Amino acid sequence: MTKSKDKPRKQLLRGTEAVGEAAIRAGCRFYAGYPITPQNELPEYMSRRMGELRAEHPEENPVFIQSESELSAINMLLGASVTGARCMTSSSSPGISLKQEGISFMAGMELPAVVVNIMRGGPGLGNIAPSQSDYYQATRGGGHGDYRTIVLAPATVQEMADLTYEAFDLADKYRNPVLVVGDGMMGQMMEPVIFREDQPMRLVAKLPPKPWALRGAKGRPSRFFRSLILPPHEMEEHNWRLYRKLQKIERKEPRAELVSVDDADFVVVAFGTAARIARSAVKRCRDKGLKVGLIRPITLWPYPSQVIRETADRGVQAFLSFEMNMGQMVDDVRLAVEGRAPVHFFGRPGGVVPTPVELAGVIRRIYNNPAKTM
Amino acid sequence: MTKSKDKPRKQLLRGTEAVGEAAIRAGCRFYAGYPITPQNELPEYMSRRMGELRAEHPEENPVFIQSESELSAINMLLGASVTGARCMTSSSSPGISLKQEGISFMAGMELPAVVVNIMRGGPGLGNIAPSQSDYYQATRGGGHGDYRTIVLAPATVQEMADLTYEAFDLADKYRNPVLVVGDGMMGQMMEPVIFREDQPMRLVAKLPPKPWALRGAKGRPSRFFRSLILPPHEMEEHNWRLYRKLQKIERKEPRAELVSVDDADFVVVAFGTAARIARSAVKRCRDKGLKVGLIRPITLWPYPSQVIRETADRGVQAFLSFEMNMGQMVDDVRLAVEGRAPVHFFGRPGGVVPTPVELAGVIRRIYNNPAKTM
Amino acid sequence: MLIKTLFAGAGGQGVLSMGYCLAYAAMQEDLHVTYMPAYGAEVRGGTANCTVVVSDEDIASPIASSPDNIVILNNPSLVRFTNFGRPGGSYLINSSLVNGKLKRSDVTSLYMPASELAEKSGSLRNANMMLLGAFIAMSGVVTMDTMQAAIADIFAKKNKKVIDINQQAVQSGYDWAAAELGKGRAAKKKTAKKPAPKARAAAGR
Amino acid sequence: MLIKTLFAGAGGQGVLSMGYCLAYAAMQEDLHVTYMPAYGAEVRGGTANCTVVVSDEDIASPIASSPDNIVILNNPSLVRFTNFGRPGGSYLINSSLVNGKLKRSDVTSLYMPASELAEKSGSLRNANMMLLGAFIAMSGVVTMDTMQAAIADIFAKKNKKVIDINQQAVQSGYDWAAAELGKGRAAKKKTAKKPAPKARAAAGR
Amino acid sequence: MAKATTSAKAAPAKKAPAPKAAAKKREFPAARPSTMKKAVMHYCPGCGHSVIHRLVAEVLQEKGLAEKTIGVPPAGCAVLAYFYFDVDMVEAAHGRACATATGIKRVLPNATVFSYQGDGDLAAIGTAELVHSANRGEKITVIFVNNAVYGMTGGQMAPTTMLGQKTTTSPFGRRAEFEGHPVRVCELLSGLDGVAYLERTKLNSPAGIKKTKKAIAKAFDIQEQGLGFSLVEILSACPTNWKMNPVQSWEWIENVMSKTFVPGVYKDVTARKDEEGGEDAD
Amino acid sequence: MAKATTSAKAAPAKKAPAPKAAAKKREFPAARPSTMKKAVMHYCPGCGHSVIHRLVAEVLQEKGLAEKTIGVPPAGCAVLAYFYFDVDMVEAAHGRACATATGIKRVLPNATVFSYQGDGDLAAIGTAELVHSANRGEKITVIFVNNAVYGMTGGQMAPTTMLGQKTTTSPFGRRAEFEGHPVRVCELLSGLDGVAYLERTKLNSPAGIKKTKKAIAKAFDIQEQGLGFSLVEILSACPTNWKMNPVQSWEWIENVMSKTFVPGVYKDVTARKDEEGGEDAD
Amino acid sequence: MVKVIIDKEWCKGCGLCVHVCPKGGLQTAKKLNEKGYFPAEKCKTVRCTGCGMCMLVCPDMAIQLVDDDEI
Amino acid sequence: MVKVIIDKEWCKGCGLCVHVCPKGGLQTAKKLNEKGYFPAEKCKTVRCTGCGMCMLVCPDMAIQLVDDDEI
Ligand SMILES: Cc1ncc(C[n+]2csc(CCOP(=O)(O)OP(=O)(O)O)c2C)c(N)n1
Ligand SMILES: Cc1ncc(C[n+]2csc(CCOP(=O)(O)OP(=O)(O)O)c2C)c(N)n1
Ligand code: SF4
Ligand code: SF4
Ligand code: SF4
Ligand code: SF4
Ligand code: SF4
Ligand code: SF4
Ligand SMILES: [Mg+2]
Ligand SMILES: [Mg+2]
Repeated sequence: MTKSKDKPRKQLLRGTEAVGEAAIRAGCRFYAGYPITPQNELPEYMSRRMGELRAEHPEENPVFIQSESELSAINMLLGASVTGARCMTSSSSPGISLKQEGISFMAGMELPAVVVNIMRGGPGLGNIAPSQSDYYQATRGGGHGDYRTIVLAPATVQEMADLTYEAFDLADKYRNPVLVVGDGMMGQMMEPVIFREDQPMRLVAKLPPKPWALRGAKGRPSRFFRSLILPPHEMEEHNWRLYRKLQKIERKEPRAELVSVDDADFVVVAFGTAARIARSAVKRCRDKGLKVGLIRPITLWPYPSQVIRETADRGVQAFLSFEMNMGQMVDDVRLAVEGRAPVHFFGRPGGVVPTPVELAGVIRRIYNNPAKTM
Repeated sequence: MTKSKDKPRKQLLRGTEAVGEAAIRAGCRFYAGYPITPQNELPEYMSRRMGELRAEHPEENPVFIQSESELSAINMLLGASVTGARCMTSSSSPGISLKQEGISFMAGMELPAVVVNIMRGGPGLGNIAPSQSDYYQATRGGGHGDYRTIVLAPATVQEMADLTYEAFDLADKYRNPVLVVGDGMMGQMMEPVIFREDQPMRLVAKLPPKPWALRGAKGRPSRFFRSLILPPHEMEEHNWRLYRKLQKIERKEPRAELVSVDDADFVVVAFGTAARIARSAVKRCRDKGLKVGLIRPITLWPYPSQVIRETADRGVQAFLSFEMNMGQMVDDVRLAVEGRAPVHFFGRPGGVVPTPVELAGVIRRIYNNPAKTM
Repeated sequence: MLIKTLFAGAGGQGVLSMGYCLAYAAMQEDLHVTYMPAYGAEVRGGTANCTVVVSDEDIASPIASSPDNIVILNNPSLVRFTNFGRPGGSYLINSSLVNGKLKRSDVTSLYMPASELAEKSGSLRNANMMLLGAFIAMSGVVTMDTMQAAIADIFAKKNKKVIDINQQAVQSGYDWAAAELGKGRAAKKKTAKKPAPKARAAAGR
Repeated sequence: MLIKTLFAGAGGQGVLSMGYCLAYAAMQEDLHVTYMPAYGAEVRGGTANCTVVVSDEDIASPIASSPDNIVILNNPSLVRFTNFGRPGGSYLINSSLVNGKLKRSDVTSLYMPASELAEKSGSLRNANMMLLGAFIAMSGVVTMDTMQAAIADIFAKKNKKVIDINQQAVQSGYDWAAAELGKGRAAKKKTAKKPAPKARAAAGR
Repeated sequence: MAKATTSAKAAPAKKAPAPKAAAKKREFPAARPSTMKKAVMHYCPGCGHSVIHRLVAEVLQEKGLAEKTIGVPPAGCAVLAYFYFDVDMVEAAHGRACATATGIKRVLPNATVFSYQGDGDLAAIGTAELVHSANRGEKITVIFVNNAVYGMTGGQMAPTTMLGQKTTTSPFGRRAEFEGHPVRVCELLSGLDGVAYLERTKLNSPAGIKKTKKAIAKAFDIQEQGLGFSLVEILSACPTNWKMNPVQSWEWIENVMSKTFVPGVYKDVTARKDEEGGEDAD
Repeated sequence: MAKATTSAKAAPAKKAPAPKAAAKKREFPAARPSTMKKAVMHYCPGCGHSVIHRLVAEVLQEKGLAEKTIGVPPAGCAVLAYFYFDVDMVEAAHGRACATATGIKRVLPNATVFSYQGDGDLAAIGTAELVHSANRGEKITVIFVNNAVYGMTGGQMAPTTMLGQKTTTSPFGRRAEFEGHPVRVCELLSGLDGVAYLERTKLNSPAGIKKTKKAIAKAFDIQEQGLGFSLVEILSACPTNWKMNPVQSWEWIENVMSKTFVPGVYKDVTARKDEEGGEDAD
Repeated sequence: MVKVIIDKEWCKGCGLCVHVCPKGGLQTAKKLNEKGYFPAEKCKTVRCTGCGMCMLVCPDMAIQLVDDDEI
Repeated sequence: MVKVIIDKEWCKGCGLCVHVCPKGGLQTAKKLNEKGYFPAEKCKTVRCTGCGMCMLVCPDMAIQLVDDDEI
């Protein structure tokens, strides 16, 4: 579709397509996944693009596999990743649950990968409407063991592209799985997208080498990857090593967008689709003279706690965590605020997308009575 | 082994056996599971006991299935539970990750079940030494969607029995999956156990009826169980209904043991195996004149936040969350304390079990400088 | 300026293309735009619809609970969306495929026998593009120039003939509607003040 | 009072039964007790060991980084656990199956040719019970009466003969050790002050 | 008064709606067995699922099994089957219907338990559960709807997609080299000892529909007799994702699908040896 | 100077440790191929895994494949195989070795990729991955060690456990009625088109060991030729969990296991039709 | 005499009944039903034998055979 | 002449070599090795033919054949 030589131009892309195209540009040459609504267009896009690429660049050996299940997909990724290939899988909530064991393995083995979750409503089969109810799973590691994944939460289709492109670099840099989370709205919606000059098509040959990769032991001693480390002291050492890496990520990578926060005495915190609603609601409130601001976490892990804490220290009257679920991120807001101000929650689960008007009403109510948590 | 007619007597039981025997006594007649260390003795015990029971009480139709995988086991449970049978599965960390989708389904469908996780070190295959690194997964719902499971954390083999016995009642009462979490130490260790008179062997015929169960539509209209609810408003309504149930559980079921907390100006929070170490360390500190107390959460969800908050309000100088992981429950302690006092963390991941002496040293260090968080 | 338009019809009627063309054209005018298909993929059915939101500011939500404009291509859609449009908004209806009229008086409505017109003009498959042209005449969300350029862009990979056919269909729909509206209050619209530079008010407000 | 004992040998030598019997007996004396097998199930190997902790208070951990007593049934265990016992603690060693002596002087050690004694007394399989008897003589963690009752209980489902054999083996081990210790400092132990009612100090401290 | 002649035999009408005075007013559609609810199905025009639902419901009615039946619909186009079948039902997670059915049947050995699964559900993500419940000889009946695509999610490649068939995830057609050959489920399972009955039919003609119903009836008989695992694989049209009209779909089943998926009885423990296996004359 | 005669042919000793002056001092054990590390294996006395490791390593050495090989050990007793094989290796999650191997091979089509899996790993939890990688014809080699139990976790019932066999989770013996018959993997896979080579051997005699090595060599040949999926199933002793001594274990393989799991070539796309299938004379 | 009745509101216009009628007795209507499908209808000119094929194949149970004599 | 050498510290005493030797040329030692196994050893009295069976079956590669002539 887009050739790497093209100079930046606007395209009208679906969220899932933006993710797919950004992945291809970032040098992803291995995709394995399994259909599930509302992200089917992503594997569909990849099946086509990998095929086209195979014709254009056979030496890049692009691979698309529709695996027999989500479990199989994530474990195929493990294999692809260990060879050094940039790789991606995608799914939606139930399918992401099935990948938890594999994600834990990859984190334990320090293997990079990009995992896209176009969330749907849950629990169970739930529905396919926009929802943010996998926040806990994404940010706490739904799998077992001490690990975290970087979690990126785009709020526009442009960001779906930008953050996916970046996700591959982050994954490689930290040798850790990176999650990109959206919802049915982010995945299905089309918006204008520009691939910037600093986001060129990257050919595999030009990607930074991965000296740790396994490609056969020619010319060097053989080596291996594992997550089984039986002696507790060795396992502990390994865990602390991972921990220090995670701490580094926590120091370096938290990211948030701040909208009219400087003089705000009330701050809404929201990500992804909810942040779009919130942005509009905040504007409405400002128009009415209410000093309301918005903090939009772009990384859900590492969480931008510091900026929230600093905002709280500046004397904000109250915070409102606004989520399309029953209250999950509110924990992180509370942990950041740590009692400095009341933290309120407003959310709607199940795929109901509140309107800016509705949210503005909630904001106004709390604004007038900030101390009382609901 | 133990007949229901026996009057209470001490038995020396392994943690996993205590769980198994308590389950049988509680009327569990369906077990499906897959081997994984360090909980293999539980399916082994169940295979034997269900067989014995089938001979003694064929009318109870006890079922043991070694399933082809953990995934299959949890979905067999879904089937068994929907018929009204009391049912249990067990596994250890990686296997529990594989069950997350199924647990989410059962929570969404309001189906009771008892799931035992004898945690091991992670991430990945990790090791089989005692570890508490699945705290997040257990308490936040490692699966997708808005749901929670009740999480019970025994600290003695006696409690393994008591809490398992109770888990079945809780599961039925709230129609929600209940997790019992231990670790290799809790699972493998033997201690004296007494089944009390109020924990008799319960025959299926005498269990409270489950009018909602599916057993064929004879004499009533047919009905069905599902978690797919496509219209967002219906899904939202369903979610809020679940939410109200969860709130009720949060009000009614938090449980903790308090050890010399009354006059403490420093409180350690620890559960399970870590709480055993902590109890001993606290005693050491008390012996040396340090006013240290211990709060041992017995339910990890609902978390005993209130008692911690009240303790904080009483003017405790500092809290220490002590865990056999890299710091997970500390979030809940912080959320409970909300800035009222500094919350410290000490943990050892990977299966290293700190000694009471080591922990007492840590306590002393913080005790003398409570404001400085590490 | 914030204009939300819903296109609704049966699968295969080209409803999604209509929305896509509109969104593409709006993008070319450097407006903020979102295009959102209704994805009911977990339930089968013959209906399709999509929503296009055009604005000169950030767009909160690409879905609309009460769209300004609704374009209806068949009878089931008319039934389903009768009460959906915002009071004061407008309906454009393919009268060839609906039974009767819209049972509302608080909205502007225009009935276009698009299927018949299309069939007459050569191919039933052009009905959607004719409706799109009519919609532009009615709403002025984008200019016809932009739309014609957008169509050339969108079908650039196909042959010239495809472009021509579509451009002609859009134009003929536009002309039909301009004439039709001219009979009524089209003139009024043409002089309506534009709320923001580069943005055009929805017709019929 | 807090006494930690490790039993170590090869799989099949009955190491786990020894620990179980001790723990069971301690339970019958209403002491706090934990029994913990080393579970190396993810790695195969011929060795087996278990730890029994007995106390008059809550027991923190059922595993021991430096046990008070160590009972060694074979040579690999001797190699592995030579530096494991706490200084001042005691070792009981099946001298039939080890090469040489313990290379430590800060612990009490008793060498019992248990396999030979057992073989002579009728069956090699009794070696573990004889060592258990000797251990009781040496450590006094529980009384012989309790232990004999415990064995009767534990093997209650088997036939009388099994109980007899095991009880006799424990007794003969006890007698052997009592005699052996009598030669040295056994007398001293007998009069040692008990640290708590119902609890007995570890021998050799 | 008009007498309704349905394709279902008159069944003991225990659960029929209370006889109305308005019996004279014909109620449509009355071709519906009493084991089906009176609901418009969400399936596309000409979809095989609709017919298969009716056939299963007719068999349950005719054999008087409805009141002790528990059905397990999958994630797939048939996920809403509980809106149509008037028997107890429980939704399974995608691919796990056989496990869930196992759980039910083990607790209620006298119940009639069936799972209803698509090819993605059964032959991709559910492979392990299928093979092992078949191997254990679970006394359940599997209605396996093979439509050569993932219907519900929009026509992606299934394990049963034909070589060369273009789908949304095999845009260049399925290639043996990369995607492998279509998976033949009956053939795969036929060697497992726990399997009592396996038949493949094609739902693309009145005769095929009748034959399918017979196969379904036989499968439930096998279950009632406790002989083991039974499965009926039905080649079924998905006009929407095949991008054909229903009549073309029927032809495609005949000319393409049934060449790879040869209809016939693949296992029948009640048959004499010489009757079994191979393609049967249709 | 003593000349070591190993059962491995002299191989291009590219990766052999730098020739030591101490060559005169015999180093034990020298029967070891250069593709194995000099480490004591953790396997129990008489365990089949030990021998199978050596055979695979010998084949890799003899064919000169070691430097382009990536091995995928499972969760199972062989989880630590990377401590023994001197080739690149990556641990798979339990049951997922075929998926992981697929990921590797697709990225590196010229690499030699093998998975090494136990019966629990491959035939229970890994069923779906096995069937589908076989069906896709992934050009990988699976070394399938069938020891009729879950070795690592302590001898629980496996899909391949014999009828009547007592294990820790089938304390009354495996019953066909509840647990089903032993799963025969070669038979199950033989109908899949992507499969190029399937052989079952028994590792309970010098002849069986030689035959096993030949089968392994053949499987790797098939992979190198890009013909499709290859798998060698090896009946292998687990004396510990069978509660037998190694010699008794060998006899049990002969007298019990190999009656259900009949050795032979089950598929060989390079063979002429008449050579293939059935039991071969040993 | 047996007679075919088609409920046009249940019909989804799949055309299978039209396809199978051995007599060519059914056709697709020109007018949409409420759901937006062109339903099947009887040809006025052809004589139905009551063979029941159409009812058997109808996915949506929109066809029924009734015994005319009894009306 | 070919000769068998057994490294008793690598031997785990499985007894398979003893079992397969066609000459009965191997036996289990009476003395434990460091690991606690009774290793295999050569019978002093029997003549080994160098057939290599023992080496072939030894799981732990504790057996090696060497050409005695060249020592
Ligand atoms: C774990 C999980 N993965 C994926 C899905 C999405 N999904 C729903 S149905 C389906 C496949 C449907 O295909 P098939 O089983 O062939 O049934 P059909 O719709 O064709 O009848 C998929 C992939 C899901 N619901 N859950
Ligand atoms: C998801 C998961 N489930 C279970 C286990 C535990 N486990 C490790 S190995 C194994 C089975 C070993 O049996 P097999 O595959 O036959 O190999 P063997 O040890 O017999 O060679 C099991 C169940 C695990 N590691 N991960
Ligand atoms: S998509 Fe296919 S299978 Fe699904 S309802 Fe439509 S025709 Fe039937
Ligand atoms: S348990 Fe069995 S398979 Fe595992 S190492 Fe021991 S003998 Fe081998
Ligand atoms: S009953 Fe037979 S003849 Fe009559 S319309 Fe139906 S198919 Fe045609
Ligand atoms: S078969 Fe049924 S649904 Fe199809 S056209 Fe005929 S009446 Fe309508
Ligand atoms: S080489 Fe042959 S004869 Fe010699 S010891 Fe070994 S098996 Fe026996
Ligand atoms: S075969 Fe090897 S390990 Fe076994 S006894 Fe002989 S030398 Fe020792
Ligand atoms: Mg399908
Ligand atoms: Mg095995």
